[in-house]
Amino acid sequence: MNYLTRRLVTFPLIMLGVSVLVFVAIRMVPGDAITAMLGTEAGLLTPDQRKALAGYFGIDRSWTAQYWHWLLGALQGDLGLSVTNGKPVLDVILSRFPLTIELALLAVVIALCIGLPLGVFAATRNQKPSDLAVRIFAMLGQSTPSFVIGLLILYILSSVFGILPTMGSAVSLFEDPIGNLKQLILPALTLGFSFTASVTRISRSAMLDVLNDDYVRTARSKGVPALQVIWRHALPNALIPVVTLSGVEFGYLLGGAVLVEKIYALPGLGRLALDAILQRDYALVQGCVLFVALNFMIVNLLVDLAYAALDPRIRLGGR
Amino acid sequence: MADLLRGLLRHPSGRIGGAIVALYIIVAVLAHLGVTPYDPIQQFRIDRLKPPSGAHWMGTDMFGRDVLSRLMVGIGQSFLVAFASVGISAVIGTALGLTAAWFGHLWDGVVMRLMDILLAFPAVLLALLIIAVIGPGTGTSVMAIAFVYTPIFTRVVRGPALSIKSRDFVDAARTFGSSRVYILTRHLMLNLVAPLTVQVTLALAWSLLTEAGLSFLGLGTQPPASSLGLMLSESGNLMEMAPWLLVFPGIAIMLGILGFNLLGDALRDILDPKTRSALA
Amino acid sequence: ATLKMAWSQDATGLDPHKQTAFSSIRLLELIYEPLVRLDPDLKVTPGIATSWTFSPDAKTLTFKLDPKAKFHNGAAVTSADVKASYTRILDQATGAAARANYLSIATIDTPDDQTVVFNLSQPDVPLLSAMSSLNAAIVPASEIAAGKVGTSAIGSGPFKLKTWEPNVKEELVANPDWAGGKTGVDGINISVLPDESAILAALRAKQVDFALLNDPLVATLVPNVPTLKLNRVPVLAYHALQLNPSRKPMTELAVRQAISCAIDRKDVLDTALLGEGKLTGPLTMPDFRSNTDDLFCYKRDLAKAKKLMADAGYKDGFSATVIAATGEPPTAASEAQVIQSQLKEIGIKLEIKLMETSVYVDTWLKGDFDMAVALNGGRADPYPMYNRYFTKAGNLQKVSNYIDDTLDTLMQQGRVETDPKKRKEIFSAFDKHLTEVSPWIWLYTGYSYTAQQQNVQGFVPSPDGSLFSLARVSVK
Amino acid sequence: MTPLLSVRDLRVGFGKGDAVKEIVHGVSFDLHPGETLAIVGESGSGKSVTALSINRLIDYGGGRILSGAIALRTRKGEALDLTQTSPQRMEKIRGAEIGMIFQEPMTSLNPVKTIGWQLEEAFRLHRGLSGAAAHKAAIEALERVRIPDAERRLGYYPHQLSGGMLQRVMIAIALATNPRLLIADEPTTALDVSVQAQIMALLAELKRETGTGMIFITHDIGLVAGIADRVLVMQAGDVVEQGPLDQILDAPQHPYTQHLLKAVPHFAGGEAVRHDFRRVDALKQRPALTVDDLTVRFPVTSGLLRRKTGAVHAVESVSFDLMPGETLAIVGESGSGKSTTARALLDLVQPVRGSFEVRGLEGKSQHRPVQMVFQNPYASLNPRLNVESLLAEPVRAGGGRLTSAMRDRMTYLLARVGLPTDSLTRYPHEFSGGQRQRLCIARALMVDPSVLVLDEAVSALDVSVQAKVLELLVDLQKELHLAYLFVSHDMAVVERIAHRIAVVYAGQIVEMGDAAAVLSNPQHSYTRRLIAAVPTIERRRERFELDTRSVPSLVKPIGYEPREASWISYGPDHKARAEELSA
Ligand SMILES: Nc1ncnc2c1ncn2[C@@H]1O[C@H](COP(=O)(O)OP(=O)(O)OP(=O)(O)O)[C@@H](O)[C@H]1O
Ligand SMILES: Nc1ncnc2c1ncn2[C@@H]1O[C@H](COP(=O)(O)OP(=O)(O)OP(=O)(O)O)[C@@H](O)[C@H]1O
Ligand SMILES: [Mg+2]
Ligand SMILES: [Mg+2]
Repeated sequence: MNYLTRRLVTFPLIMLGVSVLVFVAIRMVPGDAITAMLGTEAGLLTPDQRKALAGYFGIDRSWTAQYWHWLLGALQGDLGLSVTNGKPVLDVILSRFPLTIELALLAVVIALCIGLPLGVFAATRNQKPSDLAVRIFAMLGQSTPSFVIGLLILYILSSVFGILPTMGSAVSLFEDPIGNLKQLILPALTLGFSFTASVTRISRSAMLDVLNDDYVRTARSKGVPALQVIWRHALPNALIPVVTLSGVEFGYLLGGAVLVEKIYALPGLGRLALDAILQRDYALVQGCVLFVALNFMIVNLLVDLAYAALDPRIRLGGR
Repeated sequence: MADLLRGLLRHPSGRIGGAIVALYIIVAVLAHLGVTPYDPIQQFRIDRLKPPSGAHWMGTDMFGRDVLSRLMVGIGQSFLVAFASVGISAVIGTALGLTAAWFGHLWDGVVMRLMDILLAFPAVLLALLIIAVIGPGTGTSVMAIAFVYTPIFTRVVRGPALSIKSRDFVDAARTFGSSRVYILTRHLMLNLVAPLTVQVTLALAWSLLTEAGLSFLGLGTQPPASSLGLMLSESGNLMEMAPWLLVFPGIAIMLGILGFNLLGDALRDILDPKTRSALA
Repeated sequence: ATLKMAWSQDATGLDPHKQTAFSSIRLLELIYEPLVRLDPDLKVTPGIATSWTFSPDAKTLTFKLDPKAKFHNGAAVTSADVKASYTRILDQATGAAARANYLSIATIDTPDDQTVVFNLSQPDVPLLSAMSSLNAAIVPASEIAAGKVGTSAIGSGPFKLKTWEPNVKEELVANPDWAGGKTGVDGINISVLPDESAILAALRAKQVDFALLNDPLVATLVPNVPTLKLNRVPVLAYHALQLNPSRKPMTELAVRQAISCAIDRKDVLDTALLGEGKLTGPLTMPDFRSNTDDLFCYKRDLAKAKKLMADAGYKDGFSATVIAATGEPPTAASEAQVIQSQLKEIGIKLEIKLMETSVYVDTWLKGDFDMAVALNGGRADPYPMYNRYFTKAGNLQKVSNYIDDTLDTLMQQGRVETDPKKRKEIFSAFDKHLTEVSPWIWLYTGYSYTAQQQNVQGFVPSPDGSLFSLARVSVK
Repeated sequence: MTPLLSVRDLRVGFGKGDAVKEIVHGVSFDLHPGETLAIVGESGSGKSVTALSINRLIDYGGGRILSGAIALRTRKGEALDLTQTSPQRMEKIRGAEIGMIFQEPMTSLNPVKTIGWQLEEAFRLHRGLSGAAAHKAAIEALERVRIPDAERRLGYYPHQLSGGMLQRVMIAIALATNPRLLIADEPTTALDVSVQAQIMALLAELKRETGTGMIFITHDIGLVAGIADRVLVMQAGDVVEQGPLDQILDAPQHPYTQHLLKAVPHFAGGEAVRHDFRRVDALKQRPALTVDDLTVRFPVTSGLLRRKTGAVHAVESVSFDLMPGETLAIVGESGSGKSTTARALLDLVQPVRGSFEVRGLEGKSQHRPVQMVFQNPYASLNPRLNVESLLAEPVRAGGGRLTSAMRDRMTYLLARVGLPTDSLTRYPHEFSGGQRQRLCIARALMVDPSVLVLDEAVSALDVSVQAKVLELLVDLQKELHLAYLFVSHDMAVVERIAHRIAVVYAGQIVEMGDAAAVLSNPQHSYTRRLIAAVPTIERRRERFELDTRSVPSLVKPIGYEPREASWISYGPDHKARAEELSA
């Protein structure tokens, strides 16, 4: 747990770094909330009008003053007000976040449910035709951009079958679980497609590695039946790299769902962040990035915990 | 080097991956030298949106430009961005990872925390912000992708570097009084070549994908130049009218990524002493 | 019934005085009402006001308000609300975007609850049409006093805003007390589907009854689907290649004219918009539109272009950059590429710089470009449309970077002239002169597209893009 | 009496189809119940492949039995040809009839399962026990292999136990179902001498208790003396000789067996020490190396702020001197601080106290007078550099140039250590283990050192190669008048090369003196224990004692200082530390 506490200590440090980075970066982008809102009409504003609007958007003070103000608020759980939503940033993020996390989780679940058995299967059929087929699938899957898959699915569904997952607003998981699943299954599949492929590959190669390990030989010398050797002895060890990959990937899925959310018109965090950037909603951009970063780190932490659960060498420390 | 090539030729996925990448590089070089069926930016008004035919093997786009010619140039452009960005991030990432592993302590802490910050920052948004600040273009795409990938290289290098650092031959070098630079370059770097090569091919695949994504959002390569991503993006709303505009660049990008992935797999096998003997 | 509607771009805010984005106006005009509004023929028709009169010297403008008009909060719309609204617009601290159009208003009198008198500092005929803008919508005085305009949406229009999740959806419910009568639907649910291909997919799958489309490439696919209907109407907004006459060599009249002659407007239209549009001069409203054959170099004339270039001393051409916004309009990148290829023929090497929309706007406002591919909004009246660019006091002089005495004089005349026939002559001369001096190369106007299921009835498209007639639409 | 196992003309190969490569070329032997057959032979001779073929584990390693028969008489009395048995049937036989122990205890147990789980699994599979019954059986099994506190240890994971402990657990698992045949594939090679002795003792005892037939595989012929009834010698996949223990040890017929017995160092209780150096004569010179009160401690930290909570006292007040031309051997078991002492002399670790002084070779420039040869020759050569770059490194590091004189020296040294002269352009992986170690020696000699530190320099080498490298070292020492600091845990090797011996125990020297004196007349109890643990051919069928004492912890609290040592002298050059009676 020592390691864990050390990680927890670096948390705020990294968050601070991320916050400074996003704060500066978004302000260095040309254009501000005023031009984003008024477009070319912003040119008609008199200097006094402009000043009034800058005050309204809270961008009239120096960067350092803005940052301090924001940081002090953030420390008390107030991430500021979203100027495009007219609501507190935190509320906006929290209303969008469940969808993205569900989408990413679903993608991970799909990837694990398909990829893991497939990879293990391929490993036990090493070099046989079925192994080759799995590997080709995995290779192709990893090589296809998600937006191409998304566009294709959408086009085929709507023009050939005349059906479509619900687009636009989110169907609540709690009010309509079936509808929610219907809405999210395709986007999750799109999002998790290449991830499924990489899980397949990683679990295959991890399994192959593990099957060569000494303790597998020991298990066999004990007379453990072949299937049990795979599931009870080899798999728990082979899971370790799969968990690492899932953690890293889950982090990316959280931040990288933008394209899928755009194609399927899902109101998730990725699109929120993108829209916030386009509309120069500074507080919202900061909030989104910080939130995604926080989640990324929490997921990493969970992966470490999963590691510890899987591997007593980490859980209990060295001898 | 010759060993590596021979190994690749003997490895089944190395052969295929190598062939794809080699083909693409040849195509890119040809396109760069101007050897394309048509001028890739010449617009032929009467030939707008023509499906594939004998004259235009892959059809024409909405400006009447030859898709094949644009694809050839696009492959070159996409590869350029991929190679340049991966090159930059590999060099910077390696330098950072190596020094972090070697000096440890404060420097290690500072570098790795900085990398943690970059890693925690959503990658797509980071790239978008960088491009928005500097303005789009080939150079910017290269920089943005390099920026996003640098922390990954740093991590990939630091781990093995730490373990190599404690290997006996490094200790041996220290007993001779070898200089730091010598140890870093000859002992650490040389032994990192294997993990790095593998990572580089994976990064190339990823970078190809990211370039496509950025161009898809209109923020990568600037028209009328072409890149695979830009071609995909331009085909977006024409998909139903002119599917060939989507299909060919789509296949090209898939194959390219496939090529790098296969190559990476093969290199991993070839450079890993555990599997090398099995292959020989 | 509830109308299910989709669009790709959402409103950016709820304050009618501050919102200028096309997408915001489309939403807010269903909620708020100005004193007057434009009908699909761009004639001024009653809004909150039932009638209006200009004094003969065009220096006072009197409105009679509709006694039935009520805000969503139940309060009647009175002259005090009108005065408060205009006072708010004119107050610099508000930051109202259209303030510049109402600067001639000196004082406002409210003799009774139903009468409002605007006293003008100078004759201003175009003011009436400017007042039809949603940016001059009437909001309750009480809301202004409470500082709540923009956070809640209390208007007097046909629909009330029930929920608004920016960039996701909004729900509108019919306003039973609307002075204009009963609406055809009980409400409108709008979804934001950022990808227009997805909108088409949603229409096909019957998830959406009615949709707004921006991209002509997508719009032209709609008629292929038998269950769908495409509504198409020419709009006032115009596509133009803006030159920057303050930058060498566009400082030279001959160079600008050469560019004008070298550009094949029809070809740009046919390629980038698949022909979906109409060539136009500066004035795009049907009443003022010139026959393009009469305008300078509207037939491509390469020989003339080359000669002009040579005269100006640029026989071998020059290099320049052209900026364009990504996705705004969706065709901008294509237009830039066609123009680039056309100008290459007279030796001008254009480099295209695509920019994210806000970056583009920022650059554009600073006038920091050689050339810009632009889609500029139009007005029902020529004066408010161009006074910002082509009068000496125009507040976008920095963008147009061009003014001459002829333009300024013609604009001032057009402003005070009340006789429609004479106004037409004045602006016809303006049109001709402007295309000849070619600070910009006017190209064409496109269409505004809406797509709908066949069972949606009663929608009348409008050249200003207004969706106001959704108030009359019904779903069978 | 019918044999328990009868192997006839067993041929095993690897690879598929046409590319089959035969590795074992016809092995035949019989094994009777209660008998122990030792298979000896150098690395790669096919011992493991033979063993794995018997329980058909070779199937999973890519190998195939090409021909031959393996007849096993099962518990029920039926004779079974294992080469023809179905995989399902084999699963029933493995574990139940044939138990197996492997070389690497650290990797042979599943790291993510408790040892209790792994033990219970054996009972579950073959005896149908579960729950409390399996648990109880597991405790008994652990107790049988003399693991104290068995109940608690069941909850441990493999990484929480020492190598010796793990090997006992492995034995417990293999014996869980009382198999009639136990195959032990080099079960002690990865272990320390004293631990090795314990395991050997345990195996011998269990064999007596249970009457299992055993196949004991080793490359160390010295080890078989204590346990085997019969010996089978393998070379390159062939059986070159087999017979009863005494016959093989006393009258080996095949030259290879003779070579194994002769060339390989066997401990002789101090009788085989070198006599080519007289310390008395050398004492007139200045010592090549003087070490005084050398102390190395590694801080132990804990908590978030990495507070120092103690220190590993790895080397404690070590003092000695080393004359030119002399070899001082430092012996002791694993973790006693031998390497740390060596590393301190090369500035690889910083001592907290004490000093050392090296007599420089004045007049010769750019030298580092102390050079080191590491234990693992493969790990100490950068695999990506060729021999020329490797040899040039110490010279370059001293600021030297790669001149033709340098190149001449390279060729000279390569020839001197017995490597082909065309080696310069080759890479480390193109050499065998012994050749690589010669390369390391040549590299260390490039700068004319006066002292060579050899840290387990021959431990990783194959027995027969070991002898040759030792020979080379002796020759070089005579020729170049080098002083050797020879770190080793192997008494037999030490006996062959040392002039003097220092025995270290828990970081401290406990006995030091003339090699013959120390080895033949050990005074400190630890030295005696160490010597008693050494297997020799002379100690045939002698009972090993089980000694489970463990080394005291080296971790001491902050501020801990050990007591001043008092020495007792036992001869002109032989002293030992006075012992506390309580121990
Ligand atoms: N899986 C395998 N594939 C191919 N060849 C193998 C395989 N396993 C072992 N060999 C070869 O078989 C030969 C005999 O190996 P084996 O492991 O039996 O030697 P050994 O006598 O046990 O040596 P050691 O003392 O090193 O354990 C070696 O040359 C080895 O290279
Ligand atoms: N860098 C270090 N940090 C902390 N402890 C160390 C370090 N190096 C060695 N030690 C500890 O010092 C003690 C002595 O180690 P050393 O390597 O000198 O033993 P050794 O006698 O050479 O053993 P072996 O025979 O296994 O090589 C051990 O307990 C070891 O764990
Ligand atoms: Mg072996
Ligand atoms: Mg050691």
